[in-house]
Amino acid sequence: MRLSYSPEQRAFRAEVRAWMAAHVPAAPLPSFDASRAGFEAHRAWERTLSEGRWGMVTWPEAYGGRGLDLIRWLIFEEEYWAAGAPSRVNQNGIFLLGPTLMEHGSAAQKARFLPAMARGEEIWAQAWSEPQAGSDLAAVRARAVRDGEDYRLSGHKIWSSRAVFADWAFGLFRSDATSERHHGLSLVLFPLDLPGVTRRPIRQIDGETGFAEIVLEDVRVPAFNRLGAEGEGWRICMATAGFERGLMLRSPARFQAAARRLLALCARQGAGVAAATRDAVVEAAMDAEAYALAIYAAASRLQAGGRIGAEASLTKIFWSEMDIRLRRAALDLLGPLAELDEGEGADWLDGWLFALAGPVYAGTNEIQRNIVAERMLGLPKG
Amino acid sequence: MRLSYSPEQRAFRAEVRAWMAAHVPAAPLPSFDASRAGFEAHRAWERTLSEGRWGMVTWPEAYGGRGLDLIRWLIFEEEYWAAGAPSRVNQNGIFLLGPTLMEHGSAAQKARFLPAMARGEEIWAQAWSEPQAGSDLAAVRARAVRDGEDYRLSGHKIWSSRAVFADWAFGLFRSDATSERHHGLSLVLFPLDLPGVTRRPIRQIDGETGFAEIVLEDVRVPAFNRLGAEGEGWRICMATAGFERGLMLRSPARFQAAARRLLALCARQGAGVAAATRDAVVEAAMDAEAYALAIYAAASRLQAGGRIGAEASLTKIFWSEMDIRLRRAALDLLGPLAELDEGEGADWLDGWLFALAGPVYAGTNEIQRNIVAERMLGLPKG
Amino acid sequence: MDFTLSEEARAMATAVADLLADHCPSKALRALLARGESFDAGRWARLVAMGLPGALLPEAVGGLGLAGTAFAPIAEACGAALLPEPLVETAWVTLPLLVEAGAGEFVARVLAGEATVAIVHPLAPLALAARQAAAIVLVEEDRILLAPAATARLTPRRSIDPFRDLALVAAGAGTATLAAGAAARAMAGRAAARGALAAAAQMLGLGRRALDLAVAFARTREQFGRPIGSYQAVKHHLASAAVAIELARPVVHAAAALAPGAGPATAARIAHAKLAAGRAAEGAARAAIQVHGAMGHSWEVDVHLILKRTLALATTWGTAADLRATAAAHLLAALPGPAALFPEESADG
Amino acid sequence: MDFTLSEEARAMATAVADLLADHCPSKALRALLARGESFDAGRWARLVAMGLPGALLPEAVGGLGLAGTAFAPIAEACGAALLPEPLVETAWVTLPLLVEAGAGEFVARVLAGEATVAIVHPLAPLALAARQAAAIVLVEEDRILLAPAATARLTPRRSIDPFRDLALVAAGAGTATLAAGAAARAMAGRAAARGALAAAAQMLGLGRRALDLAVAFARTREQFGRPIGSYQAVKHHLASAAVAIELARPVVHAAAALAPGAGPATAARIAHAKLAAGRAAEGAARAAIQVHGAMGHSWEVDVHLILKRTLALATTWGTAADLRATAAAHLLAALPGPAALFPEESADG
Repeated sequence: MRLSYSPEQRAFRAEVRAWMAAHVPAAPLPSFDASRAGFEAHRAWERTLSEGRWGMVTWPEAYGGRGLDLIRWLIFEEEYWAAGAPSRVNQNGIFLLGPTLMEHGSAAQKARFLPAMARGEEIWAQAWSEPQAGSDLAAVRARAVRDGEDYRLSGHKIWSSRAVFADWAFGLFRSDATSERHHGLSLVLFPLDLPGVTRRPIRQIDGETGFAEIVLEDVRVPAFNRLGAEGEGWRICMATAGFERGLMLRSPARFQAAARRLLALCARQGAGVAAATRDAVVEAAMDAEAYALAIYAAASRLQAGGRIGAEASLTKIFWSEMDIRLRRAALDLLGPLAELDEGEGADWLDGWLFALAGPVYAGTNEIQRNIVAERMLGLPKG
Repeated sequence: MRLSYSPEQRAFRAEVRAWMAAHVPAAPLPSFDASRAGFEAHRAWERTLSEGRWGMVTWPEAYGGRGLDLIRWLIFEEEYWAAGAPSRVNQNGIFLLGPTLMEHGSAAQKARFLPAMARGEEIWAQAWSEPQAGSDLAAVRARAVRDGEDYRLSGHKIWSSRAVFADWAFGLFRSDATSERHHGLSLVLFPLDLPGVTRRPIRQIDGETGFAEIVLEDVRVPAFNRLGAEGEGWRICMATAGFERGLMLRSPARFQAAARRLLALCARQGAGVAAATRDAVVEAAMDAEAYALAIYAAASRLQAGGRIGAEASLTKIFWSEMDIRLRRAALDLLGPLAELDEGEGADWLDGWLFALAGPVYAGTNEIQRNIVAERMLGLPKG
Repeated sequence: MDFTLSEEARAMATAVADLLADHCPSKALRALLARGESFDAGRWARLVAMGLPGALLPEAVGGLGLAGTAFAPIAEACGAALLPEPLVETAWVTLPLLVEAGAGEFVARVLAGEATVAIVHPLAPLALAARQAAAIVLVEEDRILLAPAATARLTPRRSIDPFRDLALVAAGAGTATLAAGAAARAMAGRAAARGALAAAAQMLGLGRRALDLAVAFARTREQFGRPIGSYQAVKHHLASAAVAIELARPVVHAAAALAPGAGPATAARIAHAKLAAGRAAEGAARAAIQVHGAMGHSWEVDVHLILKRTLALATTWGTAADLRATAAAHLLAALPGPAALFPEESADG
Repeated sequence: MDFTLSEEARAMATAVADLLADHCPSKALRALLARGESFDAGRWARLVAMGLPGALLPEAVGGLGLAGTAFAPIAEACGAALLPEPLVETAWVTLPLLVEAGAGEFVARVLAGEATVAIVHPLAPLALAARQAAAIVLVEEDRILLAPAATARLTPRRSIDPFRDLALVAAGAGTATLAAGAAARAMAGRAAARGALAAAAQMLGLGRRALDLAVAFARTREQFGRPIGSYQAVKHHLASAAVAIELARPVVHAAAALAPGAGPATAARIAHAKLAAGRAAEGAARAAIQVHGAMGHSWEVDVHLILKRTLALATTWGTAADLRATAAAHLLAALPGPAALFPEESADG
């Protein structure tokens, strides 16, 4: 165990810091979920990142990355969030689909999709849920009917993040009409501007449209767009595709940066802060550190040849609940002005509302607790 | 709504206070679960109470009570606990069995059992659980075989509180050998000194023996000892026998008295108390008040002709969780001496350990939450 | 000692709930929002016609003379309905203050439905619905002013609750001083206590509404082939929310029975009521969001409106930290004895 | 940067766990209690034979020279085994303090198994296992003393943990002053930090043990015709306990990597470690009690022993309030930057 950075790691940090200082937009970009302009501003930022080869530092150089290890990814993220750099509009692509493509895609698929993803030329939406399939992801009804070299897609997807403005989406389709539950599903990628694709924005709790419904009516895509073998979609999606799928979903650096802003807000208010509020602030900051330490430890184990299993459920429960406490502590600090959706307060309010979704998305915390209980602790199903 | 005491209620309070001041033992009695001597000292206290007609103020005068209403019972309890009077060794009798006897017993049964209970001549143990029937109370295996005018009881009861030293016990027995679950059960009362009754003390977490196992081997009792009709035991036990069964189990005054001691401990420590600890103390004191107010409200509704249903589950969840926070706050106040099982600290430690049993006994809080969800909120069973 | 609601109070609360069911359903709220508004004059007129803005005023000045305990269920109903108009604040805080301060003429105009009035207080520093108001009561450190809206400068501020039209207020010409010095401070203290009560009672209703929505959803929404409400995790979330709400209600009712400003025991009980109701409402809103899953984060389901109103009410008229300090000051000094559950402080105490 | 345990450290921790499995099973603990004792000389001799009391001392003075990170899993194993003998305190707190204070001769006797030593510190004011000890280190406000047991007056105090033999200590004749003034204060501070680490690592083990017992019980105990571990409520209790434990462990390991007393960032991390481990252990113990039902309140099931040890460790060597204040002082002053997760304070900082 050596819990200090090497000179090379320090140099890397300095390089990231310098680049960010030179490139991060001075003013925050408009939200990518609120308008096309905001979306395109974030796409431009993805391009800028990609030009600096900072899009995905862990990806191979051939796909626009730097082939770096996970510790450096953590260092990169720390500097990225500390610099106040924009949220990643292409996170569905680079964190969710990218690693799966890397593991299960053909050479031709990788060449087709990964570089365009890295350069922000194609921004991805996810299309996991259907109206009757929320936590029960296997209750897929959307169909992919084979027709020569193509599939014809039909069905109804919902809660597709980024789908209002994104270029492409990926989702599970029932390619075997006689199958049930998680059998006979295929993972298919499809452009969102094809004939037969209708997108209906869903207005969220914060008034923005980060989600959409996608209705597919006989949409024709080449079989090339199927990732992995036909009928293997469930296995491919559920297999933990290493660190990225399991742990990159919420970068610890994002919470550490939020904790730093929270501490600063508390420190600025000085001695007037009630002790209970101060304690909540400090607890939240410690929790953010705990999550970061857990991820450093997991990254170290992975680099030493370990694997990540139900551990990802464990950390997901922790960060999602911590995030709510962290944002709520800020609202306590803001006191009778906490409801103001303006200025600094607005960021905390938005963060709080978004945090409240944390225990729901990416598998509800109820499902995650079942997973921890059954797969880590060995309790019986039931 | 009139939230103040009438002159008569004030006078009653004064009367209780004066009697308690004159009669409550100056030094605490030794525990009734630790030794025969302690048990008998508490029996003597029950006798003293009964001589003052303070045993059960709500019972009819014919059975040793005063026929008072529930508000006066609450006032009585406030003064009882504030005076530091002893815990009630016969609580299984007066709070659990008594109301059921009052409702379902024959005149002869009432005359036989209630006055002796009120005078402390017969102290009661409960015998609900069996080794395979904890939360699942209907999984009763103990049998009552009819034999002429008698029943022959056999089986194994466990976690019988007070059974080490008590005189009598009550429990459910399968009187129909072919029945299953909650059918075919009868509620039978039996003396603990009969041939064939073996009691094995169970040592508790605090080192005392508040519980026992009871093994019954062909124990003969008259059919007179059956309460209610044969096979009706489950219905009789589960029916909420009004306020006593539903809400008397944990008198609010007990928590209010504990909260007062907690506040005093905190106040004595003065400005040195950490704000978070002070907040925990104050929250606990407020919770004790909330519980008391809820019980006053329930008592008022009952007196106005209302009924208590799943509400008892709701308040049970609240008091049992509040009790733990209350005792734990005291341990926070005691700091590095909290582990000392001596002097004032010992009371708080004992209280804490006992409180930890609160979410378990009288129906686990998991069961209670099921009841609230299904019976109050109307969520589906499953 | 009688801790049940009188027949009359129950009937009144039912009448208000019925009116709100007809005139403040979710659809009406959505329509108001769509028009970019947050005050429905027609609905306000109906509330005025029932005499509700003057519910807590003595009959001598044209009020209904209701006790706080009788108004609490009405305020709860207003909270549950997400009523956008500031009825509860007007009835429980602003008009009683104006009556105390001798502004009877202006009160009469409000009761007649000719005017509305907003309030600014150190614990609620932004006026609610000031744009509609004929005047704004400004409670300052040491004085109480009545500022005509015509000359006041309003700077709009945006609340997370789309129905809370907030503004910073600077008084202009024609502003009258209603009280100053010790009298003003005492009135300000009573107004703070009334504001906390108003918020507490509304939050109780918000919590109940959140719970009702979640229960209805959990009974019908199926996952893995059965209603999600049959899963123990969902049941226990909602049962815990019910416990918090049902144990907060008696505290709110007991607090509403007291004379605001009567003394430290009263102040502690009112603080307790707002703390308990706020925690219950926020917990219920969060449970409802969790149970609704992704639906809970959509604009079209009302749960987020409940959450936002709750946040606003929880942080104005006393933050949790303020309230805990108030309760602590009394409880640690008084060590309340066995008869102290129902404080009997004189209204001047 | 490498956050994995070395092969050697892993092997050492396994060896200790094996030894404890053989020599500190529940049965042995129960037998000790039945004899009215809380110190097993035979077991201590085995621990001494492995060199464990000197685990953290430099090899130059006869220690094993282990790093804190290598000793943390050993301490965790001792916690999990409910080891009654004060090995962790001796190795992590008392002997390092004696070495610092130049009491090398006495240290050698402890390492040789000829003597044991107890400690009193403002944060742990009662000496543990002082009756066996040859001497007691008394850390006072401004000086550090070594009191021979022969002349010290011990007043036994009763802990809720039946294995914690506590005593108030008054030094007698022959007491030596090891340090005074600023040097003593610095040593006392480092001892406090080491004490917090020792408690934190043991509590991790206690939490894990509680969870293991609860899981084993929940897998076999049936109610309503199926194992209670198949009920979602039980699953979720235990999953929450697992989350707290697994997220506390990296904090404890990161804290153990630091030089106690190195500076405010180190102090904050150590405080965090004890807070997180304490919360996790107490939560797991309570979950285990709840899952065990009535069995959890019986003397014969080990859960109560875990709960009691946890309470003792949670309240000595810094209460939660102390620890939060320590963390707050650093975090609010430093607003740690993006590179600050692994503090690099000099040992003299």
